[in-house]
Amino acid sequence: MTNASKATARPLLEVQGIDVFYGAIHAIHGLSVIVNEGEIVTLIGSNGAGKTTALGAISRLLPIRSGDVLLDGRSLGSVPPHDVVRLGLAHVPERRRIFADLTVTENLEMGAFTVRSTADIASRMDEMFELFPRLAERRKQFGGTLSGGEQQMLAVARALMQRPRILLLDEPSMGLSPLFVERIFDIIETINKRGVTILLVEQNAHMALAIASRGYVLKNGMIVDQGSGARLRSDESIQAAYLGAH
Amino acid sequence: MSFQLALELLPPTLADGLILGLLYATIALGYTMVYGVLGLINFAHSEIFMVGAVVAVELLTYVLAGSSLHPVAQLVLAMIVAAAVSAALAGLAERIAYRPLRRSNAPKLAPLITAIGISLFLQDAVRFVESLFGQFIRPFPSMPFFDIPLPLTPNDSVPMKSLVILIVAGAMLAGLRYTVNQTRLGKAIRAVATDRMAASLMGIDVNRIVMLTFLIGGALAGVAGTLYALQFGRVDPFSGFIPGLKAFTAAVLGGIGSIPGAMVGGIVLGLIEMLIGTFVPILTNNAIGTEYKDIFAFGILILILIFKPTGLLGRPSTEKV
Amino acid sequence: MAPGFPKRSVWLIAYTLAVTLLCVFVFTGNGLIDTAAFLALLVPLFIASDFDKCDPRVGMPVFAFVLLCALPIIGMRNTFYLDVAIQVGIFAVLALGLNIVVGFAGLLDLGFIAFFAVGAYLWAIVSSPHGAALLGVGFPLQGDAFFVVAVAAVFVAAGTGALLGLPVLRLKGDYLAIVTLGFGEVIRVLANNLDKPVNITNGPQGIAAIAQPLTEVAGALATTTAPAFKWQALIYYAVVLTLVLVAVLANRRLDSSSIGRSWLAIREDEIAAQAMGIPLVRTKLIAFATGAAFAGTMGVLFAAKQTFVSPESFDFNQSIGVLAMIVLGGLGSIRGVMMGAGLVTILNLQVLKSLSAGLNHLRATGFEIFGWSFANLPTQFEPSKYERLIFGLILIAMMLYRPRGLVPAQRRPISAKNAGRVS
Amino acid sequence: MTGDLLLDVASLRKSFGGLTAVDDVTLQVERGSIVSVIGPNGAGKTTFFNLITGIYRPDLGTALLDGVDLVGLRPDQVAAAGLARTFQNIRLFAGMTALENVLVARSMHMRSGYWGALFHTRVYADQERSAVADASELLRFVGLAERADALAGSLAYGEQRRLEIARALATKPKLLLLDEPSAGMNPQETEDAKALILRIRSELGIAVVLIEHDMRLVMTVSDHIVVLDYGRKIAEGGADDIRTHPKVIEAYLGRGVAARTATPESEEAS
Amino acid sequence: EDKGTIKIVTQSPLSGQQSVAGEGIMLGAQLAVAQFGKQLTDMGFQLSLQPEDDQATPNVGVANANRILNDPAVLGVVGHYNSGVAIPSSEVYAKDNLVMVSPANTNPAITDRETTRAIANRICGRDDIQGPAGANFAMDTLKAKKVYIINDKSAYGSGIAQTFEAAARKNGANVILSTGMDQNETDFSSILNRARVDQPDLIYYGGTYPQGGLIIKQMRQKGLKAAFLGGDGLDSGDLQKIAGPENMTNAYFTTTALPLSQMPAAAAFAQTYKAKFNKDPEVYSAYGYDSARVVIEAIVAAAKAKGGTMPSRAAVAEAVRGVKFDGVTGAIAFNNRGDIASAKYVVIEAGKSADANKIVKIIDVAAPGGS
Ligand SMILES: Nc1ncnc2c1ncn2[C@@H]1O[C@H](COP(=O)(O)OP(=O)(O)OP(=O)(O)O)[C@@H](O)[C@H]1O
Ligand SMILES: Nc1ncnc2c1ncn2[C@@H]1O[C@H](COP(=O)(O)OP(=O)(O)OP(=O)(O)O)[C@@H](O)[C@H]1O
Ligand SMILES: CC(C)C[C@H](N)C(=O)O
Ligand SMILES: [Mg+2]
Ligand SMILES: [Mg+2]
Repeated sequence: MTNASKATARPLLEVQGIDVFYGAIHAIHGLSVIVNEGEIVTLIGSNGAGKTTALGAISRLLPIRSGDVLLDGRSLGSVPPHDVVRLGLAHVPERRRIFADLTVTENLEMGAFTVRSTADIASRMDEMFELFPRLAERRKQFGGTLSGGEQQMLAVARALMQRPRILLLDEPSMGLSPLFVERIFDIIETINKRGVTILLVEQNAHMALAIASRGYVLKNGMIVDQGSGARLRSDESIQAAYLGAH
Repeated sequence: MSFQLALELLPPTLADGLILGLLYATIALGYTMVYGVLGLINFAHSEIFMVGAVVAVELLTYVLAGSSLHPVAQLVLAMIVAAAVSAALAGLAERIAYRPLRRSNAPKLAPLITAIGISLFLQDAVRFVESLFGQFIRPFPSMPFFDIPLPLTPNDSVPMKSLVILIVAGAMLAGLRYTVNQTRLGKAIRAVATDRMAASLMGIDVNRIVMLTFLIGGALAGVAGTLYALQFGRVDPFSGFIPGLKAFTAAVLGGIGSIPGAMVGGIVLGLIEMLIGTFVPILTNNAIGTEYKDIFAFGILILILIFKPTGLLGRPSTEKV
Repeated sequence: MAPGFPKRSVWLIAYTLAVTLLCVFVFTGNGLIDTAAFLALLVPLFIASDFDKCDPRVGMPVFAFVLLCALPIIGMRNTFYLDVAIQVGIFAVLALGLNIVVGFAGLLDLGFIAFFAVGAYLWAIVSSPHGAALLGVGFPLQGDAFFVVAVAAVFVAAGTGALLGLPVLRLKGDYLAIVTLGFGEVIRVLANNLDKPVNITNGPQGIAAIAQPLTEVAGALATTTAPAFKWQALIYYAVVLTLVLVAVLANRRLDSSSIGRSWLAIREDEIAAQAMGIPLVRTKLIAFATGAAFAGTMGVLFAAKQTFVSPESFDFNQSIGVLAMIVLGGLGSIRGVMMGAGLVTILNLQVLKSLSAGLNHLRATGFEIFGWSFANLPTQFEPSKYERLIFGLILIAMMLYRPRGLVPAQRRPISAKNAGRVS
Repeated sequence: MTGDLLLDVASLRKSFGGLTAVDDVTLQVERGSIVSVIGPNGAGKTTFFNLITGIYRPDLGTALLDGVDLVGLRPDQVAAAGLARTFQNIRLFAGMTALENVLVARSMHMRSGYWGALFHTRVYADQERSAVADASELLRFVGLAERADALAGSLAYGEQRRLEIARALATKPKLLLLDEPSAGMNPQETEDAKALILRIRSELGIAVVLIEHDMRLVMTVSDHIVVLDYGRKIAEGGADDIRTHPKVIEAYLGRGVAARTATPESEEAS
Repeated sequence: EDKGTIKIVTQSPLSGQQSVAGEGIMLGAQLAVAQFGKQLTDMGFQLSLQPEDDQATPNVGVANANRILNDPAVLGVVGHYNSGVAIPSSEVYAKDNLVMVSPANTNPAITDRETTRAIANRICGRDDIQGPAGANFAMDTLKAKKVYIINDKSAYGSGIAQTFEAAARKNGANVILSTGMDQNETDFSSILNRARVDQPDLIYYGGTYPQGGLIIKQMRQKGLKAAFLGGDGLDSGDLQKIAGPENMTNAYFTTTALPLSQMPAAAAFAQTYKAKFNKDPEVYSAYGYDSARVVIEAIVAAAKAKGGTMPSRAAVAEAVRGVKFDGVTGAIAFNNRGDIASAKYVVIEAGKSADANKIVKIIDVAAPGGS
């Protein structure tokens, strides 16, 4: 199921030895990650390993103490957070962060904030409603009153509205029904096939490793292992630690 | 009270109440927009309003007085400059006193203190500058055009200025409503208001939007200041306080953060104040005088909030458990 | 805590003694030198009260020495400093009361001074000739009834707080703020207007000739160098000191108790707090009433000390002033809140005044700097006219410099050992 | 179902505007049992919790906990009646330490709160000490002993989930409602969560109602499973009934999951 | 030789809306110190004037008073502007017999309280005469029957309005409305709309000129032709500026101060004032000037009585009651309660500008109750 073969070797995102702190707490130690154009790369690790922190640092939500993040060879160090989107990087954050006081439609419009053509926005929105029919049913509802899973769909859809080149996903399957978990992984693969590079953080490590070309294993803010999805999936110690007893 | 008396008093009272309410509404918008975006009560807004009023009066008195421009043109010119100055000041306040606090993750109330600091500073700074040129209590120059009576009822009239205020304030409010509901800017403002971090993830420059919010609110305050001076005839460095307080009250009454709410709240408050000020002494045969109008106004406010805890037009929070 | 006495302690003690002696011998009456000396005496208070950095075995005695010895001695030489200390004390207790409401429970109260007014008018009415005319036989109460009324004020103010709180505490955040603001204004306007039809508050004229407690004692102690009014001030100082102590104790104990945690929980997340079994309105009401009780008691003291109350003393700016103290000091931090109260009060009463008096002096004497004489200062630059402008700038600067307050609040980890054991 | 009825919910209904989020749902929980509520996203599961915990008021229906009518009670009264819960979107007191979070939930059981604290009575001090001891014990129970003094907001997502459970347990409930406790946990951690849920029943004797999308967890711990779709109950029964129930597969599980969770593990649940 | 420092303090609002008047008092006092201080410096004392800002707020005034009280060099206070501030502050001065000479406080309570009997003095008139004087004028000269009374809810404004109302009712006036209107309000339309129906003959205002001017302006703009009358709070050159000259018809006020232009000694005063401060004197500048002079004269007398050494505060307070001179504002001498022995009460018809003010009537009345 891997599409590693499809990936060109050109690195789209390069994380070069970054350190991230929360006050005095050293949450990420010299993290280096490379995501090549067209790849799906996954970060796995237990609770508190630093996955969310890593994504936050990449999309410039969190300050980096040292090290650098390159997008397409260009350092993001001096790019203000809101301009990262314009460079083609979208981030579906932990806890979804949807706009509670805006309707589903408005939330999606916000996702396409950088787009000016209304026709373009409309067509993208139709596309999203197709991918997430549940959202279509809830168009006029305020984001804040959606069910947990509906919010999760909205968060993903909103990021996709940006038509990013690279998408950072923080636990996109969280709170989704089993049927929809499968669906969301299908969606991830689909958009990846359409050329979107993906950096995926998932607790559902089984499925994440199944669709990923490569994976990194994070522990206490450090990378302790990396390799192809298939290799990691079959690694016994990883199975024991992250994939459950069997 | 005779029915006849009430009939005679009602039209001018409503007219004056409406004008007062529109002024409150225009100021209240500045509070509500900043509140909506930052959750911050910008207590310095009343002084920003005051500066606008002072600037307009100065211009009309010393610069435009001799010109051959039509009084309305003079007023509009003064208003534009006042709006610009007030907007600049509001922007400056945001840049100097609020933004640094946001960055350092200060508690929600911290900007309240810098706001008070700005208020005190502006009051005395304006007093200083004004007293360099004479007294700091500034009367609105006499412009007979604005006093031309317009018939309201067969035996009652309102001055021209009431019409002018109605039109200008009404237009400002309508324009703002359009901007916030229909434009990209408006959408960005609403996004920033709900979740700053998420807005930034959408590619919205949060600081820029916040700044724009202050600029718009400041400009409205400048306009309101000009109209206020026109209506009541006097400004001084301390005349921002009361209207500011009232406008803030109006914003809450309407539902803080809600733009139509600020408008409705302002108008309701203006009407309540005027009606109570006029009719309560009559109804109680002077036992309760006009001085009680604030008690009634706040009493009504409290009642409304008890039954409608998020103000007249404020939506209940959409947070889902 | 440090095991031995660190070297800093020696310095602290030496400094305290030196400044005290200097104050006692150098004090001239008024002016910049005295202000500086007085401020220098406050430094040990600041250091000694920080038990994290300063060994309490040294800190406590130094603290007690300054409050119980040095300040009273200096205060008797110049009662203004006693008066400053009393004012600081009054505002410190007010701030501690508001701290419970805003700092602990997170309820923004913009009309806090109303409860202060309730206490002040309570004492004013029962102990003045004006009140006697209103209440009839048995009034006015003698000055010594002060202590009884002060205790009664705790309940009267708490009751007022509860009465207001009951309908409005369901309101969220800033809606509550505006309602309390309105309530504060209502109380002030009532005080200003209740001179007719029945004259209760004497309206804008205010109530004068309010009785003071323990006047016989002050009278008996009077000598030519220390006239009765100085002893009276000392009595107030003692009363205030006691009340501050009580207030601090109450704040600390409540903060670290289950009710304190409930307040914090409500502040953090009302829904979750409720789901964990915390009754929302009742818990908020307790905060509101407790804060009000603090203010009410201080109101009684304020009225007695001023011997005059009028509505102007209780306007919105006063409420904002107390709020400024607690935010400036550090919301929720007891030590910070008290420092905020001290800082704002001393700044306003003394530092700014001394500054403008100093500048004025320079002007009067024609002091020259770089060949430019202060005598040329135009009247627009009259320094005493710009105290509030400078105060405004100081507020901004301090907040920018210390956004979380002078002494930011810190959650202290509770360990099984020190649980339930707060002094 | 036999035995001792703890929670008895009948014909519960709630609409939001035109949408009926919970439609005539009936549910019974026996003392000492673990019941799961599953269903597609937006089926009304969380709303169901909100209805019986006093967050929303049902339009119709009754809910009795041990004979106490829960309808119309405030959330704190519901908690006092012995019903505790966690939230799908974690709602911790972020600025308080983990230990304090748990202690807050103990307030309800502390007498002599206000005056005791003010006058520092012996009873109060003893209570406070035992509360801290209990709370620490609960933190140990969920595996957060080391994080006792960390601010709740600084914990990682999975840790926060466990802290929420500890906090809910501190109210000494008869019945615990868990809304997706394993969301954000990897399979290994989910195993731990499963063990935790079982220990809540076996060691603390507390019955549990579980909302969960992780079928492996649901199928292995539940005595009884209720399935909602569009607010209505479409199926209920034991794990095996549900796994094979065509409507459930259609609306919720999908064929893949149904197949994957078909391993005979359900014995573990007992 | 140096016999020590003597300070005279002025307490008046130096910030806030009333700071114009407050500054006038302070500058007047400064001029007096400059002109008459020589007597003291010649005796070997250092003399200085210490201006204090009471912010027109009782709390601030009292706090200042406490500070001043503890500066032994301070022997006298010139102040305040607002009766509401002077009353509580003088309670503090009385604790240590520090004398207060008020340039402007007309409220009866200033000198009527037992507690401050020894130290409170004023060189202006009293509202229990000024109010009735206004009422008499309104009834007799203006022939007003239907009357509106508004006060600004300050100690001063409500006090004078009360005395006016009582006297007016006694004279048979029909008081249709008597109401307060907070001093910060700028919108009088709720009252004036009603006046358009009631058509009173007179609107009386107990308050100060910033609002008084506005009432006149808003009255005339609403087409109300009724007479307007107020007390000394309206006595300011800015009244006309705020009301607008075109609106200044049928407007009067009573005051206890002759217009400067009418005072013989005032021309020279105004000239030196202007030369020194580069601005025209305010109405109360001359009163600040004379008040400070009272204090200086009293200190001189007390010092002389003590053989040229530093006098005690009590002695200065006592000496004030013996001071007599012809000041800019008229003959200065006190009765045993601290009231000026004989005050002038002047009714003025306000003109299009302050210079066009016309004196309608001058009444000389001895303060009641004193001797
Ligand atoms: N705001 C914060 N303040 C302090 N520490 C934090 C903060 N947020 C996270 N941490 C700490 O940083 C570390 C990494 O947390 P992070 O949220 O990145 O983990 P994660 O891998 O995403 O875990 P999960 O799977 O539970 O989401 C954890 O130890 C956490 O306690
Ligand atoms: N306050 C509300 N206002 C309007 N609609 C609401 C509100 N609360 C819930 N809903 C709607 O009711 C339906 C049920 O929501 P609920 O949160 O109970 O779903 P759920 O079964 O918990 O789903 P999930 O598994 O995704 O968490 C959803 O469609 C949701 O959008
Ligand atoms: C000038 C006036 C406003 C002062 C007034 N006579 C008073 O006693 O307060
Ligand atoms: Mg995470
Ligand atoms: Mg749910």
